[in-house]
Amino acid sequence: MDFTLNDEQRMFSETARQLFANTCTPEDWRRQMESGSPIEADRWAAIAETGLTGVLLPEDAGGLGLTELDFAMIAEAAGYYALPDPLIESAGIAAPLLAAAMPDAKVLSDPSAIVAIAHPINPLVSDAEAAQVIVATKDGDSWLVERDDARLTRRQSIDPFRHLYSLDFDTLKAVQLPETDWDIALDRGALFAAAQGLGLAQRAVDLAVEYAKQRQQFGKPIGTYQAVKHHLASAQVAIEFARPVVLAAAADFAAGDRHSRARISHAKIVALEAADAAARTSIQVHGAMGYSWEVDVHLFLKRALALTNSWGTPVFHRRRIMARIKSEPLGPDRTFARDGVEA
Amino acid sequence: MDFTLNDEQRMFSETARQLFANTCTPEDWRRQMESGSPIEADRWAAIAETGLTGVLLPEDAGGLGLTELDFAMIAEAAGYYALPDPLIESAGIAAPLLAAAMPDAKVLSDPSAIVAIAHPINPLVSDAEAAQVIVATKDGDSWLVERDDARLTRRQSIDPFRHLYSLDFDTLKAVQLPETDWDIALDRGALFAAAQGLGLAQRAVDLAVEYAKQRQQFGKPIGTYQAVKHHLASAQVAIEFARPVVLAAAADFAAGDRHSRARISHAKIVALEAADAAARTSIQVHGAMGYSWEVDVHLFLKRALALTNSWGTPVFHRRRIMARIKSEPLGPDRTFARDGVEA
Amino acid sequence: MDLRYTPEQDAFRAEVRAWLANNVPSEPLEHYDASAEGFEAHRRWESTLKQGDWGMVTWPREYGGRGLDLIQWLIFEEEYYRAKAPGRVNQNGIFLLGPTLMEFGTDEQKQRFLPPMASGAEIWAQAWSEPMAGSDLAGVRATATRDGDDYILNGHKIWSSRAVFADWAFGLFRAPGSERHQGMSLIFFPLDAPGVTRNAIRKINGHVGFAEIFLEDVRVPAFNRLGDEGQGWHVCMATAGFERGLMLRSPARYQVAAAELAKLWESRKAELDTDPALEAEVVRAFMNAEAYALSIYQTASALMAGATIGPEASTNKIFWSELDIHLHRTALALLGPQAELLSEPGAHDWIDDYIFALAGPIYAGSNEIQRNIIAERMLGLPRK
Amino acid sequence: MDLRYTPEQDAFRAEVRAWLANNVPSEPLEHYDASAEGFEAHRRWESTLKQGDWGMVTWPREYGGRGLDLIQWLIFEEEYYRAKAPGRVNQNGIFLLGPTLMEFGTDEQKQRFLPPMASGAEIWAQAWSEPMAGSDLAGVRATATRDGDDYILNGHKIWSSRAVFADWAFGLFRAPGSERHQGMSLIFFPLDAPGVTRNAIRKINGHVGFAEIFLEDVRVPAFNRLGDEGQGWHVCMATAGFERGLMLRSPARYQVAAAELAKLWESRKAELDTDPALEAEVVRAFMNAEAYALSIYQTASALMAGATIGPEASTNKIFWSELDIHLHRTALALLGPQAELLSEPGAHDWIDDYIFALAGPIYAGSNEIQRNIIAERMLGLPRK
Repeated sequence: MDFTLNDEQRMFSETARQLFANTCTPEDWRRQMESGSPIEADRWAAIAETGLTGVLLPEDAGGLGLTELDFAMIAEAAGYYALPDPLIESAGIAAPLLAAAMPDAKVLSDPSAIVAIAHPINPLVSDAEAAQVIVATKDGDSWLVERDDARLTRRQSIDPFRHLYSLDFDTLKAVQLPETDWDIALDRGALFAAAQGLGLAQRAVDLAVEYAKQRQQFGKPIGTYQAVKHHLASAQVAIEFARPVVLAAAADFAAGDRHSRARISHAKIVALEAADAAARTSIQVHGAMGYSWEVDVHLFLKRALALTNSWGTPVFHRRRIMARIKSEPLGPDRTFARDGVEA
Repeated sequence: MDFTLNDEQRMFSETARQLFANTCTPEDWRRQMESGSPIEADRWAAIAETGLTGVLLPEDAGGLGLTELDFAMIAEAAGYYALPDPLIESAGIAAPLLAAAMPDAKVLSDPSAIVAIAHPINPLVSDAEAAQVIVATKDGDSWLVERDDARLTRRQSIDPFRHLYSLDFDTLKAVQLPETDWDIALDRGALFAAAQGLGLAQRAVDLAVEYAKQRQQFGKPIGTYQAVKHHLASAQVAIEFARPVVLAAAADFAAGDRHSRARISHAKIVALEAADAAARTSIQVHGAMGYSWEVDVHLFLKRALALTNSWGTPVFHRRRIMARIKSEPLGPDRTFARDGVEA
Repeated sequence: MDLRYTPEQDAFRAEVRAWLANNVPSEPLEHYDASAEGFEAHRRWESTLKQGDWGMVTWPREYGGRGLDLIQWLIFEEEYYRAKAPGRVNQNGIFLLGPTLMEFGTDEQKQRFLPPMASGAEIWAQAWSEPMAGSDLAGVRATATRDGDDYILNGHKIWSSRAVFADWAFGLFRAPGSERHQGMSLIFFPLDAPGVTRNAIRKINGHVGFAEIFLEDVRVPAFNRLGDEGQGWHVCMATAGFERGLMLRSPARYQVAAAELAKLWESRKAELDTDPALEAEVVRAFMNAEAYALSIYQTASALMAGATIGPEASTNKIFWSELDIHLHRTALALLGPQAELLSEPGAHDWIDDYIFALAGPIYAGSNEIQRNIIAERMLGLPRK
Repeated sequence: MDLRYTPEQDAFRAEVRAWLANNVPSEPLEHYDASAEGFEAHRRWESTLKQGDWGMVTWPREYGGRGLDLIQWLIFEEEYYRAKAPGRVNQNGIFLLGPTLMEFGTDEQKQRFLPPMASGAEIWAQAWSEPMAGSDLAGVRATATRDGDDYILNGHKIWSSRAVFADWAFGLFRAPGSERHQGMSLIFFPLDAPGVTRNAIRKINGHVGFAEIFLEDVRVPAFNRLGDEGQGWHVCMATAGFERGLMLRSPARYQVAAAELAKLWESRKAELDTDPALEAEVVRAFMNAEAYALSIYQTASALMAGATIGPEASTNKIFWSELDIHLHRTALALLGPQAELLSEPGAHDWIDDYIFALAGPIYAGSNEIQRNIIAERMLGLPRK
């Protein structure tokens, strides 16, 4: 029983964090919002070069062969810096799904290639236009579709960095995939959405704290007022009790059983709730500033809203937890239980 | 359209308020808690003498022939002073039910007689032991049972002033009642529970405000702290937006249609929520004092809890509101609508 | 207490309903904060309203109104929202400044400013906040220097709603050297006056609903001062009272939204991926809208019987701003993965209205300030 | 990170479980705050625990403990709650004072006080609060006047949990004339010492869980002072850290309650008068209990790897106190009209546990104080 991250894990996530910190500044965000481009070429090249796109790919496919725990920390950093590019869905969900189904797919050998995923749980596909290929289902089967063979219709999200499309394609022009585990993809999607939620939440709190230290009203910083303090403390409490759930869900990802699925669902629910509450609190603390486009806290609000309903809505995940409650014994000895293993 | 109380209504409720203020002091409460007596003889005599037991009885039965609006204000005052005696259930619900079914029932001519009611919505009967008669249902019919012919088993409530009993009786020893409208009794029960909730809530806030002005911590009254202010302000907001609902429900009681029933349900839900929230806030503001038996705020907490689940639980009343939402048009022109009347 | 409309009130409702049915544009206008075209389309609508004698039904005839009572005003609002008539682009004028003018203005000022306000010929922006004075309005630094019969205005206002396209603005200015609540005056200035620069600020939905305003030696006649010189704080507090009180947010707005929410619930409740627990929230939204309406009717009745609005107006602000957010969050939860999408033309715009609702607890005096007011002035808790 | 128990940990769990199965009284004991008999029955249980070598599993052997690590402690607690073993009447001693003694006590003090604490031979009460010093503990007025090798204690303590029946108490006393955080010492005194008067205070459930304590010229040896003279505030803050941190509220407590709640839901969900929306709250209660357990495991792992607990301990206090109230409110909502009834013998006592839960946000430093600590020490917001 060891609930600590090792040095290697800390260092790797610190690398990702540093890369995002340098390339996702408010100026970068604004430039990309103006351009409407799904990726920013220099940043994406740096991401690929650092190996972030290969974290979950097996070593013999040129990947790093790391675990969902490692990628979850990258996703947390991506949330913290509101990374606009489709790293999480491509490298965290779509590419591992493709690698499991078709290890020799050519697109996997290109670390800068983007793979999109049309998962049945999501009505729309993220960043399909920027992708080289799309993994999708149709008529109960799984398919690999070249982007140019897909019919894509853009739908506008409130999140300026979400590029969503409805997808249609002709199976005659697609490659059928064998044995594709869409449930694992859903688990990864939910887990990494949760991890992003942690990052979004902490950034929203941090932005509000910085503002509250500086902004003066009635002759003192607004951060001295108990109302402001207590709002932000409550937001931080929610983060503190979401983070261990996300980490435990990531660490137990490989188990793939009812317990670990319920924990992923738990992580998904509470991390996005923390993100949403923190973003709203942050807007409230910023006052009119928080309501203006020029202050970036709205990005975190919108991303939290989008992720709350992606990769399974709250009620979808609540039902998965209820299924675990009903089907397996409960109790303090079952915190780390796995199916079929007695405590 | 006139949403104001007239002077007569104000004066009458002020009389009740004054009577309760004088006879329901903290010392009175404590004495009665020690004695365990359901009524306090002097107080009850004063209540009967003032005419409070006859408010809803027709004038030709010796009553005052007033309306549910008048009685609701008495119930609000009873809540404010945590009146221990069974005025509301007897004079507000049971006696009017009996008067409608059997106008010449002898018990109605005695203003100090207590009538208990075993309504199917409540599993237990309040103050049955102190009552002269009990109005009850059995096998689908309505019955008038002499207290001495009833088999009563006491059940302990957390509220020291609630005297609850399970009831059984032999129909051979009871008088069958004609045409008894148990739905109207339920509406009265819910409405007056709501009105009591308003009183409970306001008293809990008032007690906390008094304490917060006096109690010093860190060199100043705790009422100067924003956290205390904001908790109490929120409690007061809930009261402010429950009161007009209770008053409107009382004023429209006579309509007896889906709209007025939904409004009673609305009043019941929000007034008891306000009472519960105010009592919990008051306990929190009182700190350890609030958690001790010697400070009376616990009485308000317990009464609110009991009334929340009496005369229909929150989900029962929510369903009545949903029934109105589904069956009648909605919109700003329908605030004061009645069944079959077009706005 | 009698909660039934009189036959006259029913007839009035029928009259409003008929006029709106004939006059409300069939296509929704572009939002007045979205573009100059949208703004001007709303100005034309104000003029249409005025032609129908609906400019400001509670104002006296001589000031462009119709001299009706508050219950009639509520009925008008109910029908207005029910008909989905355009938003009132001149709300800063007719709901905030108008009542204050009526209370503090001279006859000449009322004659000059009220009729074009009621007709939409002159659209008003508010200019309350400054970069260092938001919740703490007494921190205003902009100055009004007396020069004969004129004032010379200098300063920097921000978060001025409507100011990008409006004609006039009102704001607080202080005598040079004065401090805090002393020495301030409420002064009107034309937004196209020499020395006025307006920069648009985008709201988080992308609309240019705010402006920051720079004033450099803007000369206005002393006639543009409302109330006595140096009494601006007092006048401003009265305006804030109107803002929190009866006029700013019609209950009808929320009753219409609650009805839409009930429709959304009906259309979604049978779907497997709908959360059944949301039924309780739909009922809650209906209850909240009803409670707010009942409370406003109660206040209107009391005012008509001679009462005045006190600090309890602050409870209104808190209640409507929180119910608005709750209602829209419920809708977004019902929409699930559709929630994040910008609405299709013609559909109820839940996401944009949610973003708008989020501003509720912030503007017109933050809810933190309102809770302080309730605690101190209504409950009597000590300030310090 | 590896979230699996080692075979040794599994074996330890089995050992605890077996011992508890054989030793936990089959009939629940009367509550230790309900009567002297209940209190003494719990003292006997502490002695039974000690005989089984389960007195304080994490304490060193020499002080009556078993020298095990924090993960083993958590496993012990899990099995303890799972077995519904009696509440720890000596929790003020073993969870609060014990760790502080271990950090600040002299060898002689540890030898003298820890073993009888671990065995239940001496049961401890806390005596933190005074009538004018609750959240503001630096407002303590009780005095300790040095007299040779003794202190003479005078003052009035209140809200002392367990003090009605306990043997010893610890509290803050100040040198006469000292002010606020200066000049205080943490001192132990026997509750039967000459000059000590205890009056029981009933809690809102009727139990006598508190006492007020009057001290009139109570003489205790200077040996009873923990830490240096005048350093009482520092020592006390460390104790408060333990209180908020790992030890006071075992996650197992809430996991057991959440499991009971799930049972209650299963038994009621099919009934017509049950609110279907409560399913979400049952799941929420389970999630909260799980999250608290995971957080505590994470902290235990970090401590074992050499970390220390900082102000983030304040988040624990807020989280468990709020989840406890939420969990019990959900149960009461499920019980409906039965909620107000005192429980039948043998049934889960939801109403009494709810009343107990309501004290959570108040005691051990109110949640308002904890939020201040989080905002100032964890987030770095300014104090003034």
